[in-house]
Amino acid sequence: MSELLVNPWFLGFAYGFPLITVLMTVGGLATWFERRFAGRMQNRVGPSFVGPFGILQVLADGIKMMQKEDIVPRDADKFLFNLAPILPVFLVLASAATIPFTGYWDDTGQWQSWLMVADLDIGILWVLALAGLMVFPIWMAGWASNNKYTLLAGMRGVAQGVSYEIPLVMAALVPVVATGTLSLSGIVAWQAENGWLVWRFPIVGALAFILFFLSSLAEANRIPFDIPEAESELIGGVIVEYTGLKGGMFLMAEYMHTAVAAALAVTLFLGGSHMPGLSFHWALGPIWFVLKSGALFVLIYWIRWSWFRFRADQLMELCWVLFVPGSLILVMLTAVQVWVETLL
Amino acid sequence: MLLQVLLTVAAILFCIGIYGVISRRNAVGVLLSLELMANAVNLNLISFAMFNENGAVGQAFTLFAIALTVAEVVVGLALVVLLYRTRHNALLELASDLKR
Amino acid sequence: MITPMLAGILFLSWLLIFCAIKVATTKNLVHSVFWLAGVLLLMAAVFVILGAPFLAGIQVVLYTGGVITLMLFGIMLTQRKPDTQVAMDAENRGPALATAVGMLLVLLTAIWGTPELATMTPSPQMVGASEVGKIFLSTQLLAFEVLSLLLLAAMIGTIVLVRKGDH
Amino acid sequence: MSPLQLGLIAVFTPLVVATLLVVIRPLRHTGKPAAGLSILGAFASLGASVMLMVQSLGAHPVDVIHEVRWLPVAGETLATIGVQLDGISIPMMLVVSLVATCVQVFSFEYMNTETNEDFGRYFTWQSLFLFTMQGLVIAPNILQLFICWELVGLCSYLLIGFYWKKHSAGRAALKAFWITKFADIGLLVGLIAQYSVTETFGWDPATVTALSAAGMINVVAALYFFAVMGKSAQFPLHIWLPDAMEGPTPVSALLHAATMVAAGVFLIVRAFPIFIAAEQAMPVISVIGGVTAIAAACIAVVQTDIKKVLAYSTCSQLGYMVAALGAGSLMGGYFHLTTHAFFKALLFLASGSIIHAVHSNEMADMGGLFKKMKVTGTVYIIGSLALAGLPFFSGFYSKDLILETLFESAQHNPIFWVPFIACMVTAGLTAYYMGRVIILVFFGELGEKSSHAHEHGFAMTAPIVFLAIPALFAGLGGGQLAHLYGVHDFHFAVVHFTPVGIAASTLAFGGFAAAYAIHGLGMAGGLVNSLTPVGDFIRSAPIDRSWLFVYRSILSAGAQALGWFDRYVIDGAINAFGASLINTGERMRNMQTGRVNDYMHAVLMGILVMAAFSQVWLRLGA
Repeated sequence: MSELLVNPWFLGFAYGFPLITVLMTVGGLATWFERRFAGRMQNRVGPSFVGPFGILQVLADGIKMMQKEDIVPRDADKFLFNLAPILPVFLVLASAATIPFTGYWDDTGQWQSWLMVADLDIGILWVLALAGLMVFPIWMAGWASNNKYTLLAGMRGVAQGVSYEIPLVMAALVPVVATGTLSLSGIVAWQAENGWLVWRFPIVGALAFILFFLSSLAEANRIPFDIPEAESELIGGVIVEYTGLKGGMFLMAEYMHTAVAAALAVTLFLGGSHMPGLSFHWALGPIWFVLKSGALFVLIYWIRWSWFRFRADQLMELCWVLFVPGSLILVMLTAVQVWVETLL
Repeated sequence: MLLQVLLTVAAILFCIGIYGVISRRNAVGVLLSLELMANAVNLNLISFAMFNENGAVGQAFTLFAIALTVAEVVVGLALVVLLYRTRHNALLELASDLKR
Repeated sequence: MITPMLAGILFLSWLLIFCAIKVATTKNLVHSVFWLAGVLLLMAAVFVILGAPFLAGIQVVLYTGGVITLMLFGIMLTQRKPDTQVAMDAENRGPALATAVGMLLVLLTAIWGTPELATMTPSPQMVGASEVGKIFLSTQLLAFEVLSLLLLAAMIGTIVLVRKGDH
Repeated sequence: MSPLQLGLIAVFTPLVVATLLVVIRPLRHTGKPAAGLSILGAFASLGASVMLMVQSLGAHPVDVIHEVRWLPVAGETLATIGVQLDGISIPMMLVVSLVATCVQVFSFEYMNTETNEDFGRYFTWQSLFLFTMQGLVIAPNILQLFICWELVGLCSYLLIGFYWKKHSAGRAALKAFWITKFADIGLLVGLIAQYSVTETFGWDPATVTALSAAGMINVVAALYFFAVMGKSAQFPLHIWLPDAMEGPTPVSALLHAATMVAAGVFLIVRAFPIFIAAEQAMPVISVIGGVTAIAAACIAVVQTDIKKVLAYSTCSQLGYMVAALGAGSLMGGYFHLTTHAFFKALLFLASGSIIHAVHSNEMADMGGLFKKMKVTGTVYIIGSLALAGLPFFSGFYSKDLILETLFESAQHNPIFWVPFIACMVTAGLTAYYMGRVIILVFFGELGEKSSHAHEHGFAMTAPIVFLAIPALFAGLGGGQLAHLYGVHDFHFAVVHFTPVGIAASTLAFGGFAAAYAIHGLGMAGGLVNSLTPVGDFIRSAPIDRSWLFVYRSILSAGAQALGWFDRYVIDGAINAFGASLINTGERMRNMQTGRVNDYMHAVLMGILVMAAFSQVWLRLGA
């Protein structure tokens, strides 16, 4: 039994399917949650008729979506047009595969991260690589729809994606430099043993966390970085031409992306499933993990409904003038602190 | 056997790249085929590295090669953009001023 | 003898070659780019099988994430939609094919005519990021620094090339 | 400190200073601080040289050779560079650094009307000059000597052309540069000849033996001497020296006393083993020296420019040295080189002081200056007496030695009568023209420009007063110098009377008397006037003109012939070749489609051919 539990293939399959289910469900529930949340913030009710607290609204919406006609524009590039909605879901799920959802102190006092589909040695590289691929579906959808609005949105999306990937990678390098490992489980274990990175590296860690978080928002095209959508100018961004299930998959992927971004930020900077003093059993791990990433998730929606949207040029300026040099400086400062600590 | 298979695959990729480089009219298309060739070279490099005691050095050099290719693509695309600006198209036969 | 490794590589090889042919021959340039993305990802998979996961990650980040995105940018900036179909040059195809096949023949002669290659076996260990990193900062430091200089030069050169107002 | 360290300090301190001044522009442009730095460097060099001299006069004479490999060729070493500190180089180092220090201190005040930039530039070249000359002196082989030799030439070019905005100064600098370069061809060819025969650049006995065995010794010595003729301004290559007066006067002092022209004589001294073995070349050298001595003295007699008198006087004295060396007397030539350095530097600096006071070079503008400038006048007269070789001044001992040597040589080889007689006559002429200068400048009526003249500040008087000491007494060190040079058959006596010495002294007194009679008392004015055409004839202009004639008739004719050959034969061939290229290009241009794909195709086909060839070659060859 124990042998089976540490077999990566078994874990991958035994855990992969539930993970996909859970993430899909989270993606669905997130729509309901957001509408309720937004309702509260705007002093209205939100969906409340279907099911208890309107929670079955998700189901109703899903059924409605599936019934819609699947329209492909006449001049569209059909191959890419159909490929575009599938990719983001796939990429988001794949990047969730390396996140350890729980962990515990074993008998020898070592932290053991557990419950992940694949414990890659290069986990962080994997996640960042997939984040880099996230611009593809945006571009595909924008180009393939053969619509000037989607094309503009696609260009903006790609520009924003490649730009914010740099501070994202740099900010993610801070934990790598600090912990000396590329593996996500290793980073969590280090944080469990040495303290969470937000305060273990006093100001640098917190700033890196903020940078990572904001860059993730930009990668996930969330407000205040949702220029590619920009309902007011681009009538909804690259998904304008998508109907029914395909459009739904885009939206779904976006919600899941948000959730995964929150989970990643927690993993890298907030100690993952570790909670000081309360991590004596592995079954407690998911609770802390969900609590922490849930808080970030809520924060994202909070920002979304209370913040405004940047203009495209302001967005790029923020990235290249503040984020990129800032993140570079942060990496250097981290290296300096690591070096100083080796001296002490 | 394994190494020979790898090298053969690399050779085939390289030759497909050659075909593309010669026959593409579009500058971006030529760059794409060049990428194919570069990747074939990388595959060769990494194959030899992995059949050798000193795999890490081979990997390091593959990384160098990747970085070089990236630099090449960046400059190449800048040239394509320049070509487009002056000729309003990216077809390579438009850039034949030296013949005149 | 077919080992799992060989089987995996053979399987990936067919996909690789298929994608590569698509890259070089597809009429639609945009599709060509995505076929190239396929080639690069498959190549990363081959790297993983060969025991170089770090390199595979870099391959995806730099090539697929960076180069392909750049290519897409290049297409967006320089192509009008109808132009993407004008990709091949009819009168050149025959000679191009001849050269490519000739080169392939020579290479195959070299590869399969060298018996030493057949007996070589892969060394078993995986090479992770830390070993490569150590090499960068020890024996290959000069090359590393020169490379960084080259990248800087490429960056500056690109900016100079595409800067507006000079033309 | 060890001798080697001292030697390196003496050589490299000026280099460090010069490098700093060259590289750090703002420092150079500060003027006075830059000059101060340069003077400090010169003093450091001087101090090290003095300590070396003291050490080598002690119980254990310094004899150090330290060489480092240079130009390694296929495992062997083509050459070495290094330091040779012995009795030959150390006195010269002392002389060079002493004169250079005095000149730099003097210049500090003399040049103070320049802008800060020019001031800094001047001292930069001064420091560089000191370094190159010291490097030449310590050279352990002819290759290093040659390198420093050329650098010395460069530095003198820079300093002669210091007032480069003045057309004549630029011309003079170029003339000096080209004529010495022309002569340096001899040194270069000689070097190559020596190396090809002996595979060494040294002057050790083994090398000399090898050269003699190959029958090349006379050729090599003659080639080296050709360079010496240029550098040390021997007849007929002396024509650059008077023009070099275009430089600032302290530069003339440096050039004439210790650096540029001394380098030539020093080459003979340094490579004396080679020269002494060249038995056929030596008399020629001596004769050329004697001819130079008398010809330059004749010219000096009629000069009206105070500096030009001294310039020709230098020429003449260098002729003495060369004549002595040609007669095989190392002691005579080298001794005179050192004493001459002191009094000639003194004379130039003092005349610089005078020029600075009256703002003119012409002796006609001067007169009666002794009352105005007592210190300068006194030291000038001391220097003149030393130059004229009056008994018990430093010049007396060295010049006497030369004359006696020549007289002795003439007993064995009658050809030496030529230099001997020339030098005897020159002794009288020297006294005459120096006496003329003294009388015209310091006595008689006040010239119109000299009425406002006055003595200068400390920086200008101190060096000349200081230089007067060795000008008076350096001759007394003859014994020690002989010991240092390794000349053992020389017996020094403070008071000695030989027929030749008495004759020379008598001639010198006679010269002064004649000068006083002609210029002081105004006697025989007609005689002098009748001599003017002769003076005009032997002045440098005809020689310049003959050089020009040679240049125009021979070189120009040759050049025209070559020009015709170049224009019609070579150009024609090249044009034909070019036309055929164009023709071929016209036919081949159709290969160039202008399409990138085709070019790439060509490249790849090339690679294919190479790869295929390698495979075929590999498989068929193996």
